[in-house]
Amino acid sequence: MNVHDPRPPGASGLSVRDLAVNYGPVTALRGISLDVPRGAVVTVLGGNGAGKSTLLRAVSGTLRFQRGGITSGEVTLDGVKLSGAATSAVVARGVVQVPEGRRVFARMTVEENLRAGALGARDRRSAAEARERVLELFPVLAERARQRAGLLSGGEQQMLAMGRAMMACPEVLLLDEPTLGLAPLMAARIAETVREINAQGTTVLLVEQNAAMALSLASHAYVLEVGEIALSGPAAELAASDEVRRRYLGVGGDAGDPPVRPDGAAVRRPALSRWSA
Amino acid sequence: MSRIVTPLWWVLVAAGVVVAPFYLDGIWLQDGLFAMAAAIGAIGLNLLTGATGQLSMGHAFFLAVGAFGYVYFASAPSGDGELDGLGLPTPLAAVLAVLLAGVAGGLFSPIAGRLKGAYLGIATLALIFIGHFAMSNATPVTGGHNGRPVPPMELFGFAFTDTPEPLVIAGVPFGALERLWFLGVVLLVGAGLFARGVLRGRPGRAMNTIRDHEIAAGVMGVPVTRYRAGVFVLSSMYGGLAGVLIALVFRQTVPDYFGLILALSYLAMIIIGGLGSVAGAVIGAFFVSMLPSLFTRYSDALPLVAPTGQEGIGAAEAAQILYGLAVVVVVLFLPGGLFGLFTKARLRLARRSAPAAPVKHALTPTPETRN
Amino acid sequence: MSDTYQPDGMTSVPRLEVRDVTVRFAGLTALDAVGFSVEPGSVHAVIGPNGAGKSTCFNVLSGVYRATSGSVRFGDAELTAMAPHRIAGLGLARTFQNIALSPHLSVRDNLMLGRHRLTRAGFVSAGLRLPSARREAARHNARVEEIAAFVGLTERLDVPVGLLPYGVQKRVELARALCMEPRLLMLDEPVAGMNGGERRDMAELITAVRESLGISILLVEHDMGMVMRLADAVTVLDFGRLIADGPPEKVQNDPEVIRAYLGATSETEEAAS
Amino acid sequence: MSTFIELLVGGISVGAVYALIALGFVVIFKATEVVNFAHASLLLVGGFVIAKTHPLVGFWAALLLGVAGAAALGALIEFAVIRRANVLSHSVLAIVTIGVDLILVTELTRQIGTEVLALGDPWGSDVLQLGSVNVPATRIAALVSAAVVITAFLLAFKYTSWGVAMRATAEDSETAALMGVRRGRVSMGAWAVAGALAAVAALFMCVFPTPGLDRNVTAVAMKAFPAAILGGLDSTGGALAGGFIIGITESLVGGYQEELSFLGRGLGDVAPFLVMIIVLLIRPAGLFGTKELARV
Amino acid sequence: SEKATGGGGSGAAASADGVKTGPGVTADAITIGMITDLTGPYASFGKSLTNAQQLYFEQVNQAGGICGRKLESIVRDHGYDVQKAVAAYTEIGPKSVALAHVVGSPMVNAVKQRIETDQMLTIPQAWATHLLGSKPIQVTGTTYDIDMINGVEYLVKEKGVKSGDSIGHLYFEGDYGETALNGSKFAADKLGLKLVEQKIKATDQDMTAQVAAFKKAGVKAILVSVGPRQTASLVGVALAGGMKVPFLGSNSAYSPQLLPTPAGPALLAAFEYVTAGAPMSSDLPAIKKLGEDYKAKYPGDAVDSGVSAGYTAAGIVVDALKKACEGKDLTRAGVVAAHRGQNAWGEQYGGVMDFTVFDKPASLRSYVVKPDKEALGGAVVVKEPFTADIVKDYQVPSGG
Ligand SMILES: Nc1ncnc2c1ncn2[C@@H]1O[C@H](COP(=O)(O)OP(=O)(O)OP(=O)(O)O)[C@@H](O)[C@H]1O
Ligand SMILES: Nc1ncnc2c1ncn2[C@@H]1O[C@H](COP(=O)(O)OP(=O)(O)OP(=O)(O)O)[C@@H](O)[C@H]1O
Ligand SMILES: [Mg+2]
Ligand SMILES: [Mg+2]
Repeated sequence: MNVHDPRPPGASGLSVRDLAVNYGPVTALRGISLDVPRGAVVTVLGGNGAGKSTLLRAVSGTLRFQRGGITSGEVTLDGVKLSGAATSAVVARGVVQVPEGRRVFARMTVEENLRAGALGARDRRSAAEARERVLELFPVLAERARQRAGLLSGGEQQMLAMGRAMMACPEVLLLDEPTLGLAPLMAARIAETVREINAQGTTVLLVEQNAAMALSLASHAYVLEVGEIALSGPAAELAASDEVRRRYLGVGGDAGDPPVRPDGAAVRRPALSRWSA
Repeated sequence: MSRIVTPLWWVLVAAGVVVAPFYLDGIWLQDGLFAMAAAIGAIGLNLLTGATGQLSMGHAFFLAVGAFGYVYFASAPSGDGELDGLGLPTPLAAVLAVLLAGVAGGLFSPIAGRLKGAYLGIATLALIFIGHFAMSNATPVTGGHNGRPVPPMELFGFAFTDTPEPLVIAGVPFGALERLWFLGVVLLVGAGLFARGVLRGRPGRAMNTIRDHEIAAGVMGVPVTRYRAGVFVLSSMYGGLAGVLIALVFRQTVPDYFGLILALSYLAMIIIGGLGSVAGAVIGAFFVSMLPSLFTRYSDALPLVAPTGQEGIGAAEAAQILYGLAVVVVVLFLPGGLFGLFTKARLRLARRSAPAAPVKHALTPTPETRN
Repeated sequence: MSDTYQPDGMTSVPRLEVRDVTVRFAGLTALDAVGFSVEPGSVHAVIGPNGAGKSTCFNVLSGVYRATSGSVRFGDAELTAMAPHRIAGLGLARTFQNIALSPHLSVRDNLMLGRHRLTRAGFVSAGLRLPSARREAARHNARVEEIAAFVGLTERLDVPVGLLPYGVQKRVELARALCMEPRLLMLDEPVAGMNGGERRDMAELITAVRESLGISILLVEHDMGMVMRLADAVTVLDFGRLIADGPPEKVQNDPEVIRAYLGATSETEEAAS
Repeated sequence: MSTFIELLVGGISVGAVYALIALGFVVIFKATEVVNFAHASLLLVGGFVIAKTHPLVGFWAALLLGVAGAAALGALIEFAVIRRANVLSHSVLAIVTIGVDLILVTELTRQIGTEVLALGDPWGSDVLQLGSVNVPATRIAALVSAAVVITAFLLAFKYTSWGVAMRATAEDSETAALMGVRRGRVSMGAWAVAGALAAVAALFMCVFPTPGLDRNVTAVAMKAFPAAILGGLDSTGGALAGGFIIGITESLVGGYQEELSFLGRGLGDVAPFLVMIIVLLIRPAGLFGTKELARV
Repeated sequence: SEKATGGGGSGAAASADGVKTGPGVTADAITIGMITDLTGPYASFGKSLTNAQQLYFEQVNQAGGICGRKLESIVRDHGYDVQKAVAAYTEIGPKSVALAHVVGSPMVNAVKQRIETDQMLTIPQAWATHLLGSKPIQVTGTTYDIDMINGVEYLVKEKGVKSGDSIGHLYFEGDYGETALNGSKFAADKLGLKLVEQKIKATDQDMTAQVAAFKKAGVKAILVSVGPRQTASLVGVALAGGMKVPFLGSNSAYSPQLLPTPAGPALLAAFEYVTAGAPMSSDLPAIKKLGEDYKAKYPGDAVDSGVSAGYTAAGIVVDALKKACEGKDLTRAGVVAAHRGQNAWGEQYGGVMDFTVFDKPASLRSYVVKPDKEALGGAVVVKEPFTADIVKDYQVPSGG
């Protein structure tokens, strides 16, 4: 397993080189390099706060909304620089992100949310096609077309967020924890969808806590830890690694095991007595 | 290090406050008193708008209730029967006036408890207009458009007036302003400490949570509607107290004064000073209420400001523009207000003087009140 | 975990009885005559597909939504007509599916808010800093520190919540609910967005809560592994209707549950191994 | 009876002017969720430009200039202030607009001085005889303009992607950016539109039967607040309804002042606010506003 | 400090030339204050007042000053804000011997108590009866009610209004409107007229509803005690709606700035107003000279009623000072006493005032004036000063 295996630069696809990102005084990423070749599914794993979302923000140019910024390095798509461009310009190049935490437009209806997604679409016909595909994939969105998105259940909102991004017919799809809060069946459906979208030619960069699912979808995987790439390699290889299995896959964690903190240390928990006063 | 510096700093401030009346001209004392009254009102508004996230544009109404309430309770009915009054002892009248302002706030609680954001803001705007209507119609109480004279406060036989017997302390004649100065200081300090206690205690946490997440507050056991109404009442009482003090300084209350401009200036104060904190409200109040007089008095020394009566931007206009600008600049560049700037500077100083000491987390006290 | 588990102060933890609860929104029945009961001191899971009505059920129990019909009894108290803060007063505490903390307040202050129902200081006593208010604050602060230590937040007590990572914020949510000294603790997707290690940690924490406090826990979670491991009983909802109810093993093999919720096999895990 | 009708018609015609102002609030509120207290200064700028330029270029060109000027100022406020304050709560942003208003109104009133400026409109003091009722021609023009403009906005919000983009940006500008929306353009556009509307409203506020533009014009803008709130701050149709309700209330209460004198003098000024309070007690989001949603 | 010595304090002292002096008077200067509006709604009026008074003081200084002292003025702008006015008084009060003008009756009211304590001769630029009855406060000329009584009689005698008719009165809330209303009520009662009242606020702009109400009542004439803009709207709407009645205003209801606006023609056609002061176009020599001097000193500034009002008020203060100088008492009380000793002041300005009583207006005579585009100050005399017969029965309410 190589710690670094950068592909030759200039290849087609999304490429991140030596990226460092700060939020004010906080450094969230440093020295990140990774590649998402056209047509591939690449996944990024990592604990809470490792910097996964930050990475996606750097690609789609939304860091400034969080008062963050790229301090060094660059992001390119097919060799052309993306970093530094406005978000709308990034979208115009076909790079679309499903943000973390759904972020549906709560006061707009489901239908209007989908229309908002199509704002970035390049032509009307493809938007109509995309809409059909989305509704087929998530029939509940058709049923609730006139409901305000803020009233959807958590999982329904997640579907809407996904569907909304698909309305723009993206070439590169950035997914930030798309199965968060989804029922197993629905998570499987999302996995299926990702596979399908990818089969139709969309490149996918997937950030996921459900490592099992992510590794099953991806061809290549990176593991982020506190802002740096700790591991990377072909997905199958990582899935087989004990370290990854223990930390991210949640397998073999029987109730009797000592609990583990993200940093791997065992926890010694003080007892809590009942309150009497 | 700061353990010695902080008390020292306070001792200096206290000394300054005590000797001020011996050195400052009446006009400075009067400005200072207006600023103190404004600070009391602003603290109240900050409890509501800053800490609880409830926008109010009608704060001036409660100042009016306090001012006219005091006058009505304290004055004897006028000889010609045109003006009513209860002729109560003045301290009692002041307390009653503050309570009256609280009652007025309570009457508004069906609105204040249920609305929020822009809707509450504009609903409270109605108070200004309704207040004006009431004040100009309830002539026997308010004296109508002309207002009515304010009976001076009298505490244990000590009157806060220029007359009758000239009181001279250390060669300085102690008139109404000098005497009121100390009353103002006591009221402001009391009001500030009380608000700080509220903010740092159980009610403050509940208020902040209502601001940040109303539903969560309810589920955690906070009666949201009742709390909102309660804070509105409390903030009205602060308004009322500020009104009483302003009346005492004015010596004549005039309805016109308690208008929209006044209400908006209170919002400007808490924004400029810093939302949600007592010190912020006080700093903002002094800034906004002292600015115009500073400009007027030093217009000849200031560039761009024309002395009274000459062409160009007059002092009053310059002050208006500057405080408009201050609101904008503070919001754009100093999310914690002037108070935030002050704490930041102090932190930096502390860091410099004791580089090894761990620096506490400083999150600018800007409330995120999008919900 | 066996059903015979008897916490020491069990008498004080009443049974929660949900009967025929129906919730309708415009043109939509989110809960349709749902009924189940949570035995004192047990961990009861509610599962179901997205939009099945799990959070709605929590919202009814905590008073955020009003049920269109039906009844919810907690011991002798009827909850359906109560305002949220009254329900909180009975000792029902919950966490939120989407974090609902005050980002600018410190962890300590967020936890102290959990003590709201247990404390008395009002505007006057807090404003005047009466000795009673101070004593109260000190006493409850000590308990907050105890709970923070239990949940593993001691070092973060004075950090504004907004600066903490997601996983830690989730623990603050739990700690805040614990600070209410609940008799029934409701957790809405406590491990969503966490990785394997963090999930195990949270599961262990929930077990510890139940063991040391003996309170009832109502749990909504999509992580079936966790549900199976923790729950004494499971209720399954689908489209607002109850489709299964019983011990985990039984529910897990219910064909209806497999069809609506679990899917034929858990294929992703298979693929990964 | 004819007095009643005359007052009613008068109220509707004044209401049209309030509706135009209220629509400006609504547009900005929909686009940025900010209550724009600086709207008064947009009015003042629009009117000022028209007043100063009509002797030189004629009324219609002056109107265009006024509209352009106010639109430019609106865009400038968005660009220089609102956009840069994106992390703050909307209440705070509302207070910022008060600050902006203070600056602009102070400077503009200084410019206007104590003059009363004529706007050079073609209607003059013409009065139309509708049965027994006299209606100033300017008011008919205001009514027609308001109807046209408000219908146009209703349609635009519903059917164009501009409306969707605007609302998406208002709610969550970061996510809207992820949809390819150019945030700056959308909200700047909204502010510019609001400015343009303000200029039109200023025109109708300052022509007959009022004597012309002067520094007090901004006070009238205050009455558009209850109009906007009453209709629902996020409802285009609500602005129209609110404008009419306020206009009619004010006109009737003013006209029957004698009969209502037992309630106190000067009721006409508070009546709009009283109506607003009553509506808010029953419908906290206004007549047509969308209820604040909450779920957890 | 200066404060400890009581700098400018209240104690009177005799200076080297044997003249008793107090605050505002030093060995070589006399300071006179003005609290005015330069940025608020009455800015142009305030400016004219200030200019005219400074002109007057300059002329006095050129003629050698008073008591061997130069006159100095100290001006503060309140922008029509009560708090600023109070602050201004606190600031310049202790330095002034008298206030040559204070704009706004709410502002005067706010400092009335202190004016009385300080015995500060003050000339308010407002004509409400509420300001009467205070020894140091000198309201110039008539009050609004007297003007209205004179005006109503004028309507009956010369404009065809008959007993039994209705007349309307549009007035501002507050002192100004209510004082005027007192007069119109009295006169209507005396002359058998029915009075239809309409009260508005200074922020109201559109008088359509009020016109409708007057029309409904079938009024034969309308009295106007509001601001110039409201006057313009009222007259414009009424004429456009075919209501052909005379309009008669109080002196504050008109401003020449309205003439170039679309309302101009209507005002020229049907509006007149009643005032105690001679208009600037009058051919009294003193006024003519003032017009010339003013234009020479302030060539760019408009000439309006503030010029003569300010100049006259300055004259009152200066004459009081002169008389006080003769009595060798330039303390504030001395100045007030000297002032109150005059019973026929101001013949040269077109109206004689009696300063010896202070619970009654100083004069009962009013001009009727009408707008005129060409005239200096935008108005010409229609009727020379007169006093209505019914005024003698009128009991002036005073503020006490
Ligand atoms: N707006 C922000 N301001 C300051 N620091 C931030 C901000 N957003 C994230 N961070 C910090 O940057 C680091 C990386 O955060 P990021 O959200 O990218 O993590 P993540 O891997 O996506 O975690 P999660 O699994 O919880 O989503 C964390 O330490 C976080 O605290
Ligand atoms: N306030 C509301 N108004 C209208 N519909 C609502 C409201 N709250 C919930 N719903 C609807 O009720 C249904 C149940 O929602 P609920 O949030 O209870 O689902 P859930 O079981 O928690 O799903 P998830 O696992 O995705 O969180 C959903 O279809 C949702 O759209
Ligand atoms: Mg993330
Ligand atoms: Mg849910």
